[in-house]
Order: sequence, then structure tokens, then C-alpha cells
Amino acid sequence: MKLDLLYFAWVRERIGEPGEQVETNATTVAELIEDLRSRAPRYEAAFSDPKAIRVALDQELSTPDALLTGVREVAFFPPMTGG
Amino acid sequence: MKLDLLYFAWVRERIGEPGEQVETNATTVAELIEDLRSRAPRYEAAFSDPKAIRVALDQELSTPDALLTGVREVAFFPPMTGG
Amino acid sequence: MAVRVQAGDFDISAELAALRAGRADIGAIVTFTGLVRDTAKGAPIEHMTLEHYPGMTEKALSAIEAEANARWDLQVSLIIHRYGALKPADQIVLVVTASPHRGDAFAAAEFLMDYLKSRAPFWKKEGRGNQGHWVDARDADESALARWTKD
Amino acid sequence: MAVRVQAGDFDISAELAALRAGRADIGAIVTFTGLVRDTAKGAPIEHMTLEHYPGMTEKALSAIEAEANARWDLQVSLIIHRYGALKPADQIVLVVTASPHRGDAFAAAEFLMDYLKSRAPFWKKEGRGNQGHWVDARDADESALARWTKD
Repeated sequence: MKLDLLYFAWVRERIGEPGEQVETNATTVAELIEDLRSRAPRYEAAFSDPKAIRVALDQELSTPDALLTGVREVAFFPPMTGG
Repeated sequence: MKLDLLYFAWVRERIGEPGEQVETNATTVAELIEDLRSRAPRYEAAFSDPKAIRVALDQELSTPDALLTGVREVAFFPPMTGG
Repeated sequence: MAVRVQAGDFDISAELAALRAGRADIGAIVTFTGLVRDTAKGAPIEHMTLEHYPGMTEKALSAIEAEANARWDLQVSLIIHRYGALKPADQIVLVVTASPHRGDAFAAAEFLMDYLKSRAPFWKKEGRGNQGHWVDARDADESALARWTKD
Repeated sequence: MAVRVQAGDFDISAELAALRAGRADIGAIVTFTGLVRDTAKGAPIEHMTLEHYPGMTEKALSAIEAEANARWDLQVSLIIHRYGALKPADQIVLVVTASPHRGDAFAAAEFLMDYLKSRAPFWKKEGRGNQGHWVDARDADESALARWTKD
């Protein structure tokens, strides 16, 4: 499955780019994170603390156990600090 | 005792003037109200429902049982509707 | 801390600019603006007159403001209350609170408004044409006040 | 109801004038303005950058605003949130709520701010000179959110 990944704030800085397209066999968000962590140290640095990571699927906040079925865009970022 | 009385809103309208100086033997606010009610129908009209009347002694909110000792200015008015 | 009782209108941006001038330590500003509505209990309103008690009004507003500053961590507070002849959509009252923390700014502004509503010596007369009636105090405003009473 | 995500500044009086134009049924307007502070945890701050997630940001703000309008009797609501490079004393966010009743306007504004703080996709990086660090989410902001959860 092809996914558009987006990274924000320090997740973006650690991975070193704002986004990319990946091919993955992951079926859940958690599996996708594991897949990415295995690819390179910069992903490992970004995702080393899963509790510090938030995820949005097609621009809706979601959770690590969410299925990726039908999803096109996955965004990873730290807890939000708006306002 | 000489007191400066002030009236506001419908208390003022019913009494027909914004204020006056009175001579009274009343020692409390409640006694002052009774004294005024006995003077003329327009005071009776203004003070017929004591629960609808608020009082300030020298510009501080007070209560019917308050003593008038040392007081110079007494204001009567309906419940406040600011804001 | 400042209190103004005035017949004239006010401009919120101008007031905020004055309050913020020369400082960069404020994190949160809450403003409340009260306006004259064009209806009351379903009846159209064309004019409103605000009577007040000169002298006591300023004292009462200052006391309420001091109490808010004692209860919350405020950097700035401002109360402007108009009197005299107003019409629908006119501004009646402005409350501004500023704090490092938004919770304090919100709570203090709501407290100030609740006290203003039933403890500041203003009386509203509203009406239509040459008719007018004094606005009754609302039980809801007394209830709103009660929640700020210290246990 | 309106949501704007923009790099530029905003003027509160101009926004209020636009929201109020042509109507006289509003009784209460609450505004909240969030500002960049010149210190954070005691350390001086010279600059702040706000990153956001274009596309999702607008959706998230609109959803939060719709929820506020469903919960309270609002006549008008507005959220403006800036992004990009800011400096101390700059305005970051504006929330406006208008209602016939002050309680609704206050509650909705506070609700909107609590949700914005931890549910809108913005991230703040603040610093001094050529140093910068990402601002941590505050536990207090999560707690503030929790009180709005329906039982």
C-alpha cells in the first residue's frame, strides 16, 4: 500500500523532511510506526517514544490501533500546542 | 438628625425628585423608611414593597437594619441592573 | 487597574493597545462587551437610558475590580461603563482582564460581569417611542453572583 | 461562524465591527486574545515560530467551532489563528463569541480556547538568538479539556 506521510514540528526535524510517499504492508498505525523505525536511525529517533507521538489519518486525529484501510494521508506530530 | 437623601430610577420617579434633605428621628434604615412613608402618598408609593428597595449609606450598599449613626447620605433605589 | 464611567463610546482595540503598551509579559486577554439589544422579552426596543449614582458608581466598580485582582493573577484590568441615552447595538460596558494564564483572565472577567450586573449602581430604562419601563433585576443574575461566594 | 488561519495580524475592533454589522440582537460579546510572552519558564524569549498542518488546521478549527455552536446559544463565533514567525507581544489567536446571554458567550469562548490548545494542529517553537526549542504540551491544558467532556 502507498501512503503519503507528513511530519510536523520535532518529528519533521528528526526525520529530516516534511513528508514522503512510502510503500508499506502495515495494516495499523502502530505497525506503520514499527515499519518506519526499522528503516533508518532518523525514524528510530523520531518514534522512540510512542507516547509522545500523535497521528492524524486523512486529517482526522486518530490512535495507534487505527486501521490504515482506505487511508491516503498519515501525519505524525508531537502533542499540539496551539492557542 | 439631618440626612441627605438620594433617589434613583423608579424610586426617584415615584417620589418626584432626585433628592432632598430631611430631618428625622429614625435610628435605622427601616425606621427612616417608615418615617418617610408616613409623610406623603408619593413616599408610600415608592416604599410600598420594602423587598424591592435597596439602600446605600454614604455610598456603600447596606441593609434595612443598619444604624444611621454618623451617616450623611442615604440613597434609595431598586435592585441594580448594570452591565 | 482602571475604572471609567462615561457617557461616550469606547473602542476596544484602542483600549487594548493602551493596556498593552510597552509590555510583552501578557499571555491572555479576555474582553467582555455588553450591547443594547433591539428586543426585550419579545418586545421591540428603540431606546435605553442608563441612570447611575455618580460617586458611588466609581467606588463600587473600583471595589469589584480590587476584589478580582485579589482573587486572580491579573496583570491588567479595566472596566468601562457608560450611562445616559443609548440605542440598540450601542456598547454599554467593557471589561478587560489580562493575565499570564487564560484561566485567570476568563474567571476574573466573568466575576467582574456578574458583580457589575447586580452590585454596581446602574439602572436601565428601556422602551419604544415615548414609552419606557425600568428593567427588572433578573433572578439569574443573583444566582450567577452566588457561585463566587467564598466557602 | 468563521475560521481563519493566517500569517498576518488581526485587529479586534475591525473583526467585531464586521461581526456586528447590520444587527442589534447581540447582548454579549466575549473575545480571547492569546499573545506571545517574552519569557517562558523564567527564560527570555525573543522569537516564536508557529508551525501548522494546512488543510487539517481549518478542518479541526471548524469542527471545534461547530461543537461550540451546538452546545451554546451563539449568534456569532470567530476563530483566527496565526502561523509563521512571531515575536513577543504579537497576537497569536483570537476567539470571539456572541450571544444574547453572557454565560453562553463566556463558556463557549473558554471551551474553544481549551480545545484549540491541545486539539488544533499547531506547534510552537520558541527561543532566543539562534536557539529554539519546541514548546511542550502542558498537562494543565489536557485537564482543562477534560472538564468539557459530556457525562
